[in-house]
Amino acid sequence: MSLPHASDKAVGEKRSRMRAATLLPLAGMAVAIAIVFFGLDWVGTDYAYLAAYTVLQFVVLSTAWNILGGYAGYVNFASAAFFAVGVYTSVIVYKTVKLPLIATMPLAAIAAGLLGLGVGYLTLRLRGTFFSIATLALSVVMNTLVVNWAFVGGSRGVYVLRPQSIDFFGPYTRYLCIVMLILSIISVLIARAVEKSWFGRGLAALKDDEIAAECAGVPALRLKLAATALSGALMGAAGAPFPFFVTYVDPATAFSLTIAVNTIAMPLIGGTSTWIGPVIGAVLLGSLQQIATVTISSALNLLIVGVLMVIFITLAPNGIVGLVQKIRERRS
Amino acid sequence: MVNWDLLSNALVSGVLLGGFYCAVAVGITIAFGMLDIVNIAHPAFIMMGAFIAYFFNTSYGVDPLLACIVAAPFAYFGGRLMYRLYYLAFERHGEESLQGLAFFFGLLFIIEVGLLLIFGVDYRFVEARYIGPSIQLGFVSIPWRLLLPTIVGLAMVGAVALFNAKTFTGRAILAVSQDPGALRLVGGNPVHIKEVAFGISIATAIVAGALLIIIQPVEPSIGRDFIGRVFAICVLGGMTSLPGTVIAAMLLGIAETLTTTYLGPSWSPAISFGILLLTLGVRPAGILGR
Amino acid sequence: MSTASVLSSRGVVKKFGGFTALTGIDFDLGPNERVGLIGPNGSGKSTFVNCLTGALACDAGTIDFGGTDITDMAAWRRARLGLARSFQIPRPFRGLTVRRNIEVPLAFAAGLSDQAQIEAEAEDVLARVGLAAKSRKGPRSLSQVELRKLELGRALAARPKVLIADEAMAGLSDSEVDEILVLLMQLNDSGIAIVLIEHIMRAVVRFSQRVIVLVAGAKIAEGTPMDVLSHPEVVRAYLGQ
Amino acid sequence: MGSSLRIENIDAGYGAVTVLSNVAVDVRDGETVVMLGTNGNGKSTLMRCITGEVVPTKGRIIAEIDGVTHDLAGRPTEAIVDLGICLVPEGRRLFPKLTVEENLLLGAFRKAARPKISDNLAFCFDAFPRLAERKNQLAGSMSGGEQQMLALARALMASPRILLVDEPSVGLAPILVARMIDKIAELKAALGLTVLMAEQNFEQATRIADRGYVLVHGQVALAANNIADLRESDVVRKLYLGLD
Repeated sequence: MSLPHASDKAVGEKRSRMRAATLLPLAGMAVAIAIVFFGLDWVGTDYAYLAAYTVLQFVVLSTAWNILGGYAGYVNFASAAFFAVGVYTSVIVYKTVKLPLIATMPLAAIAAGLLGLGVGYLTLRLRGTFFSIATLALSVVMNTLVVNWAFVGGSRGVYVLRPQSIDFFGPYTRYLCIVMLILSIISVLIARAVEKSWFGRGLAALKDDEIAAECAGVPALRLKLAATALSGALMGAAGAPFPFFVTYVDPATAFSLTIAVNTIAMPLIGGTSTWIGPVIGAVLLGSLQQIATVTISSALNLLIVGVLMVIFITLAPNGIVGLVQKIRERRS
Repeated sequence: MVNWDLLSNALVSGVLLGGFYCAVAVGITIAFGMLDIVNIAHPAFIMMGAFIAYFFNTSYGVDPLLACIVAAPFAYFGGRLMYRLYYLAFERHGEESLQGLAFFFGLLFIIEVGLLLIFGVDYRFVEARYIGPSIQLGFVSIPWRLLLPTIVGLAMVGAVALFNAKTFTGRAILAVSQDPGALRLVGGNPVHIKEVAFGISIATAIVAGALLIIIQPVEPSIGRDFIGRVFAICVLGGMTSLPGTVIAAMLLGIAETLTTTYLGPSWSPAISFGILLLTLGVRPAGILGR
Repeated sequence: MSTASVLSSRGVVKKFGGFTALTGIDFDLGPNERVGLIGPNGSGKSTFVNCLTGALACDAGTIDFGGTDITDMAAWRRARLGLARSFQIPRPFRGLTVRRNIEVPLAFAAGLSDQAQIEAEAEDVLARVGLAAKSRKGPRSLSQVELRKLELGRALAARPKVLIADEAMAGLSDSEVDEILVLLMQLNDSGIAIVLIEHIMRAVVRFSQRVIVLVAGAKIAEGTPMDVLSHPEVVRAYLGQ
Repeated sequence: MGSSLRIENIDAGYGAVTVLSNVAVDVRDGETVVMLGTNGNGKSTLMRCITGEVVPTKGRIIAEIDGVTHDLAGRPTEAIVDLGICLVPEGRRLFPKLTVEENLLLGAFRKAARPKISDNLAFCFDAFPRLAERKNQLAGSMSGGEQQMLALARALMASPRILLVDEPSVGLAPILVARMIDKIAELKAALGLTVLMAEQNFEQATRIADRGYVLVHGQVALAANNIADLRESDVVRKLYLGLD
């Protein structure tokens, strides 16, 4: 063993550095909360809340996607399906027991997490591409299920009545915004904790070399299953407030291609190796789209996302975070 | 009491649908099964074919199938170009799995939205002499609209099988993903071989598009319904086997028409997913996996 | 055979299609023993290692580790029991730093949970294999011999009872071979039984208490290095006489 | 009009690792030359340099095929095969999921071999009756010995002028090794080939060789002009059995 004194000092230094690293994102989030609370109130229009909600929803979705896609390298194309499981769990709860939203969200997360576990159990033993293909088909089958399920509105859709306002929070849209903000903070904290924990490092090891990881004692299948379930659960939670946000849901909006594409494009453009990448991607691309939807057509704006994504994965596979790192390395 | 009339009609149209699915899936059997390229944008190219047929049919009155057969060589070279790009950007660095998948997903999406911007969201259809009339065999009626795609689909698989069995390039296509280095050692260039094969794969998608729009009216987003189908057929058929592809396509066709007949058309998209998941979970090698 | 063996196999068979790579291998490794496993290329040495460590499933036979039947056990469970290996071609986790590479088996195979302890022990392992200076570097910046050391370090960090070193010295210079040999001897001194798979005979002779020879998937000889190398069948397999 | 190979003082390796240094080897028309050495001494790397899979960092490789001289430097593998220089690779490298016949037909991919494909196929089936019996079987389902025969036959389908054979004994039981070596000698005589063979089985390899080299640590430790010199050298015994 090395000298105890020296190592104690090193550990102490590390601890304080770690504390600083934890405080930084928390401070960032405090600023975000402040902006949403005061900034949006200052703008005061409903559209401001709508835009903020959509961007925050994408922060959750792309952060969730990245737990499996970025850390473990398994591409999930079914984000819309996991999201929709959350949406329809919420619809079912609304039509039956009418629990408050805060109680519905964990239920949605559990339902979507179980779905992830099931699909993962069947396909995660095989090559990663098979998992991806299975998720592609998963969206279709979930869509089919909902279309044929009259109780949740079938293909015609379902209306959800929401209160105009809610105690303490004011207008309901403002309340939804705050719920989504809290969920996005929770998601980012979870993603960050995963990344810094042995769970995340195990995922990183198996992403690099699954056999070598197993020989180092990493239970690859279990970790992948856990990541799939966790990632799916967060997506499901993101879907739960959606019916109240739009007040009318049909399969076309719940399984929207916009969700599937953005959820993959945002982490890839932001950078998949750290928790901050998906956040940057979601905020940047999400805001851009909010502006573009008003100024240009929505179809064209989706086309832009697609083209941006292809350009990034071809030319800058490590995303914006990777570009920044490269520039920093060159400077030093 | 079984309604034989209904059942036999369902079985016949299932087989006919299966023949069309051969055309849809043969390109994926080449790209995914033989070349190991997970081209999830394949259905988007099928939609492209459908709209090429639509455009030339409505604007110039050209037969939809003819339009796509003429377009196929262009698609072949387009496909070669696309593989070049894919190779240079991903495969060469061994980064094809995550990034390659996202690349094709992006392509799928760009094509779909592009078609949407050009042609809109309405269902489009074509006109041709064979759309409408049927052959009546006892109580089974066979519409030409379904028979022609079946014949063309089976012919396409036959042509690819013949090409692979009889030509040097074809045999190299079968070998290339098993050991690219060994292919070099017998004098073949794996990149060139994959380029040619991918070109063929895209060309088949364009022709399949014409068959699709002959069978039914189309709009850009229905392409996605075919993703599950093409991969289910490819995996169930044993990935590399063309006879396997035909059998799997027929099975899926029959399963879907039976579902449509007895449960209603809205359930049929889920069939392919069920087959896919079951195959992956139970026997990933498929029916005729070597 | 001896009941005291830490790792043993009985009748292990492995086929690849029509090609039989292992024809039924019986193998025993005593506690703290040093065994050399040799044989011409393609004789099935690496396949045998893969069967022992769980990277490949056997077609027949049984494998026992310290009294536990591990024949059908997943590779990661075997690693946690104390069976570690290094790979013939180094397979570092390229996305992690050198120290993180060492930390992965410490956290998973050895089951440590205290971060400070993991870090301290990782530095300790790196010092033992002579990579302390490279701790924060990425594996891409390592030389061939350093990659071999990282392989050994990662195996060592699993706190193994048995270490299987698969051609840990291939492609190294004479002095580098000696470096690795010294390292392996030290590990053995600390109580780890070691199976050395090697083509460099000089190293095998110096290292092994016992040598096992595989030819075409069958064990043809076993004994002290000198006995084995003068065994007529071994001479025939290597020289063809 | 002969076919010969001249390797002029090459250095080669993988990335930062140098495997071969200053290796010079000569194979004259119609000769069988053997490259001896245990594993890890660079025999396979030398073979891979000739086929263009590894690019030497120094030196030249010159081939003369039917009187025409070619510098092999920088040519891709398939272009070198096109010249008529064919390798039976270590570990066989067959296409396991193709049939025996499909493997053989792929062997004739080389342009110059295509017109002769039916003659060559008949020759191979004649030389290896076992392959004719099993022509519709998948290559991967055959035994090790049969696979080695197929690898050899596949190389012959290319109508090679210079045949490179890398470790034909890999994974074979001793009795099969002798048979394989005999077969190489027989085919070489029948087709008038120039052969360079890498092999660690000393006794078997020297049975059919005209001359030989011993590679130790990536360098030529011994270049013997006849087999007697090789046998008498103690370099070999030391290298193989580690006896000082």
